[in-house]
Amino acid sequence: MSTELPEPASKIELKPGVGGGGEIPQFNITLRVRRYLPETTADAYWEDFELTMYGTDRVLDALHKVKWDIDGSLSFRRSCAHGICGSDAMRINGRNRLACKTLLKDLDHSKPITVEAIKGLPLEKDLIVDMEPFFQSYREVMPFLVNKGHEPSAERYQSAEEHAKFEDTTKCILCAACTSSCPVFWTDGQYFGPAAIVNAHRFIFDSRDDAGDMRLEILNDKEGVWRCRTTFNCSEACPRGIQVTKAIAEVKQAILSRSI
Amino acid sequence: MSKTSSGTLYRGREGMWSWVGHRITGVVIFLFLLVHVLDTSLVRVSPGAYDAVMATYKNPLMALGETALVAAIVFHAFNGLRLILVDFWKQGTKYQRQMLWGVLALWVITMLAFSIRHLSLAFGGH
Amino acid sequence: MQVHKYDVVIVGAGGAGMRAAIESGQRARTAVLTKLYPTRSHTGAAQGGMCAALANVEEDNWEWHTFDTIKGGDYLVDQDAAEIMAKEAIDAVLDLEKMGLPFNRTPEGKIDQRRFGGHTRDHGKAAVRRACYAADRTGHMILQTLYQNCVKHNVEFYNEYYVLDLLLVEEDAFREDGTAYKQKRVAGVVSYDLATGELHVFQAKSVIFASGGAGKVFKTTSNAHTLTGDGMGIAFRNGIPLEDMEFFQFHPTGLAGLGILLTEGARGEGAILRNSDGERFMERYAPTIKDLAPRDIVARAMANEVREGRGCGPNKDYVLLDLTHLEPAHIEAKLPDITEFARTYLGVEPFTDPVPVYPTAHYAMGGIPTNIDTEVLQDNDTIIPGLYAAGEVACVSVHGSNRLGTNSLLDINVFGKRAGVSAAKYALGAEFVDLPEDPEKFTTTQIESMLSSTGTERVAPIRKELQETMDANVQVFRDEKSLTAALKVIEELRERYKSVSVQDKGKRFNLDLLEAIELGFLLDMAEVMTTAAMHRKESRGGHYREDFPDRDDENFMKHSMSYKDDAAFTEGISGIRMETKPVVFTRYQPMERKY
Amino acid sequence: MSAEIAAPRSQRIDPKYNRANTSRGSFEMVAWLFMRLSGVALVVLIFGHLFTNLMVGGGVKAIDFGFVAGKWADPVWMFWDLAMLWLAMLHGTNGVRTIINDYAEKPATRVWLKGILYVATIVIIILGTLVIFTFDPCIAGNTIPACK
Ligand SMILES: Cc1cc2nc3c(=O)[nH]c(=O)nc-3n(C[C@H](O)[C@H](O)[C@H](O)COP(=O)(O)OP(=O)(O)OC[C@H]3O[C@@H](n4cnc5c(N)ncnc54)[C@H](O)[C@@H]3O)c2cc1C
Ligand code: HEM
Ligand code: SF4
Ligand code: F3S
Ligand code: FES
Repeated sequence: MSTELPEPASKIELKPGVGGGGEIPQFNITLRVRRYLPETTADAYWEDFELTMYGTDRVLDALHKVKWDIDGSLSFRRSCAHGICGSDAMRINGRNRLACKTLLKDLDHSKPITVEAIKGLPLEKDLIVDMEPFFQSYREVMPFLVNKGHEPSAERYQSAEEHAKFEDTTKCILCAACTSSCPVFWTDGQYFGPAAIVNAHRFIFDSRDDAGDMRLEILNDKEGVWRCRTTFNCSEACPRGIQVTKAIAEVKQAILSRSI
Repeated sequence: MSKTSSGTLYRGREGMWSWVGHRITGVVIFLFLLVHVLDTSLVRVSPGAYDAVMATYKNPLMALGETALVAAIVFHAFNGLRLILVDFWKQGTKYQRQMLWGVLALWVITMLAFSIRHLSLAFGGH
Repeated sequence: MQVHKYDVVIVGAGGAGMRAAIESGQRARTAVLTKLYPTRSHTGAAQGGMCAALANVEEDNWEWHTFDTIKGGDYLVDQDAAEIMAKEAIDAVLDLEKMGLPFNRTPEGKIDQRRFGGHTRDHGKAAVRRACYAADRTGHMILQTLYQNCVKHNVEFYNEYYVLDLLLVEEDAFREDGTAYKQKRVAGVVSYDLATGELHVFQAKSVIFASGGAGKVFKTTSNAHTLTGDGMGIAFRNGIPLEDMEFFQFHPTGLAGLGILLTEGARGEGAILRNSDGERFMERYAPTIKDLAPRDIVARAMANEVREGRGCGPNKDYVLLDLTHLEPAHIEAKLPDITEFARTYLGVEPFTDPVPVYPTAHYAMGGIPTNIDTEVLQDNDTIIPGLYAAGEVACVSVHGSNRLGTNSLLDINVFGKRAGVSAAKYALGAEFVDLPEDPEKFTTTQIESMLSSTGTERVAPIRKELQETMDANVQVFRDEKSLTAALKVIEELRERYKSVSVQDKGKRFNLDLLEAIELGFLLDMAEVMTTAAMHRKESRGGHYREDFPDRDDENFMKHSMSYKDDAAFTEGISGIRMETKPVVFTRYQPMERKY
Repeated sequence: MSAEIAAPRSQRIDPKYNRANTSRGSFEMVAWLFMRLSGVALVVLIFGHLFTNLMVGGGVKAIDFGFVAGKWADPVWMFWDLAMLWLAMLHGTNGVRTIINDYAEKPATRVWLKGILYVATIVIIILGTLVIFTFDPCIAGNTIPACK
């Protein structure tokens, strides 16, 4: 294939050096991974890996490098590799992040980069935890649209303002970064956790839904919204930038105003 | 019972550390309150007993302890107001961090004023 | 080993799998087996939209949509299927709305629609606003909404169960004309529980394959690490043909070097592609609809600009996607996620600087052949009772040689629903087929030999070489030389794969083992794709042969069907037999494809 | 590791995470609301208390029986201290109850700790209330002006 038509296309002046480029910097890092291999050793331990990585690499690339070139038994979940599937929430340098969204160049290379499983859920192997308790809480808040009466026969209208009320919480990818960063959830695992509340919020404030009261009832529980101590770890951890604590506050207020 | 991940301390940010502070100060104040009600009750026993206990509060070492206690109360109180704003003010969650800096600033000012007065009273005598 | 019995077993919990589950779960006892938690499926990565001729914002109808789909697919589309899809699109969108999907809205509160490549008014007159969307996370919202409704209907999921084999039995049967043939029937599937390393056999009356695509055959791809063509591979190994595998779509705007997708919706909202001279080069290649031409055309134009030295960057190996003339507030409202991708992964601020992009392997047009009721075909017209396929793994074929943007989310909803309905209906009237002796034998042997192998080869280097050779030789431009080169490498890699060993020998979460098994599927798929590409000596849609640059309707207006056949020898490759299947025409005759 | 698991896997959830005894009803909400309302009141009460006791006059050095007696002769201060006692105790007790709920792992430990907490609270509140109400500034040998 070639361009046969010589006629000029409309053009603009590009700023010089536009579009980035240049040499991609290279650097050495120490990746310190919290290993847990229940079939071989009883306890978790730290293991260091020295790696040479590139400026565009993410923590996920470093983990892949270890798995693919050094130690195939290193286990972690991942799929999409660009922060949309929610598989790879883990504690990176002490904070919950998605490995595929954390660029190595943004981290301090003079110290080892620590990587551990998220806290508060049963540890299965290396960076893998059992997500079932997390999904159980999610399922318990009725995370689906309920409408009383008949199925509507055509599309329901919704104004942009009504849509805006819950748009933020529709972004959730159920990665558990928030719930597993919550100090209250760590204590006994009974708290519904921010992710469940976020997903309840998404429906409570949807103008098309009719089961808001039931969800408020569910969350007006001793393990519900009132256990939140507004520590904001969840909001800081959310890779989707959801204002989690704000959503929780809105749910609290909805329960209050409903009871008063 | 299952094992959950231990490992490093979670590196929370302002929100988490202010909560740790709020919790610790809350318990400290509560414990003090228990003692404080008991010692105040001595006024029912006899003025002498009460004054004897009060005298121990007046030693300079206790003055430092009192300053610490007031520091705890003042932090807990200001941060408590911040938490209330977070809960009830629409923009509260957005400005929680700025409000914490506000709390700390107010706390420093209050404590400076208080310590100067209190410690000079305690150490300086009349 | 454990055996479970279900009326319907669905393999895959992406959009297609869950849409099917919602239907069949309410009618028959259904299990969904998925190697990922349902919400991790790659449907969630889809950004731009799902089209339907709702005519909410401008005049439109499903007939135009049918035409666009057929023309977009370069007339290799089965027109009966395309008609069904375009017609049922409207209900598909309304179903999602009823299930709660938060679409963006027009000022009147109706579902908003935007422009997308190849979607036109009145048979190509001008671009039309047909794609319904939820910002640039339409796929995310579809996946979440479907999962939410599965929760609502108590669908039984088996999460992190890798299906590794399909259980088929063969019976002697006779065609109407009296000729004898082997009729396949489905008995169930074999799956591997990641958490424990145990095998579970699922006996089922109906099985639906909805296991998604195979993009990981390529190096630069918008696809997830887990899209390794398992479903297609399993079908192929069990003697089911694969249709139109030479057609793989390269999406024009992947982040350069990374492959992460920037939706076509960006161009739908007004973004422009530019070369190193700042030219809007699409004006030359598609004078009418320019940047909104179908993907194959835009991708080739981009590759051509780079090839002719008008690429940008230090290596002149990409072009630019320019959004700088758009209102930041508008971009923020309509395309929040992709601007974040550009910032996070390339450090480019799209409000002020154009974003480096290059075509990225995106979508398998081909797959397991099915009829319009999603029944899987064992040859050109014999269905396998009880076996269904829908979504990217299937080939109905509504996409022909090139899929239009937004037609895939539509495909998974329309045909996912059909699959669920048909599979449940069949199961309710059918008996279980007896499981074969030792149903898990093949899988056990495969796993055990992998675990006990002392070979020196490792998975990662083989996969890397495979992906690199596919990128270099089987991408946007192909010719006999490049395809031969690719086939040679693939053969060598297959040889090396035989002595592959894994380091993790455990039973719990042995992802090392599964990557090795997935590599087997990748090698199979690469081989089939390349052989089929070799076989199609013409250029059509996503398949562009430089040595045969024109479309050749006389010889190639037909689907290709690749069969696994140990006795066959095709294009220098043994083990694959190529056949063809006629294209279904209803009312549109092939024309030259111009935009 | 044993690989015995039931199908589907959701039944395998560690019992630790099961919310067996849910408490519907609004006690937790009321408690939460009370913490905020009492908090606001306590700011005024406690700051007033600290200010009069520690800042004005002679500060802590001036506090003795006479000082207390003088204050409680005024019903405003009596009410002030009474409100402070009740609110602070209830606020503090509820706070500590939350903390026990968070950190006490075993149900038995929880019950014990909360038992101790509630007993202490009741004792202190009753004691404090009695002291304020039955306080007699003129008991044996007092010389403050009010008693003359
Ligand atoms: C980045 C990106 C953007 C896109 N944007 C659009 C768009 O805007 N509009 C549009 O129409 N289309 C778009 N597409 C295409 C579209 O999203 C996909 O084609 C479609 O979502 C595929 O859905 P699916 O259900 O077939 O498969 P997937 O969603 O990929 O699901 C596959 C499922 O199968 C399971 N699975 C796979 N193998 C096995 C196995 N061996 N055993 C058990 N389970 C298995 C997986 O766990 C998963 O649940 C986009 C694609 C990508 C990659
Ligand atoms: C001076 C004014 C006070 C204010 C404004 C105040 C405010 C608050 C608020 C709002 C909370 C709730 C925090 C949450 O739910 O996350 C709280 C908790 C608490 N308060 Fe106070 N309080 C005050 C005084 C006191 C006093 C005097 C005591 C001790 C008797 C006390 C002990 C506690 C305790 C123990 C907690 C629980 C901490 C936790 O759960 O982390 N507070 N306070
Ligand atoms: S709210 Fe954010 S952090 Fe929590 S699960 Fe959803 S996306 Fe993850
Ligand atoms: S971290 Fe936990 S305490 Fe509340 S603000 Fe978030 S849920
Ligand atoms: S791999 Fe999908 S979110 Fe990171």
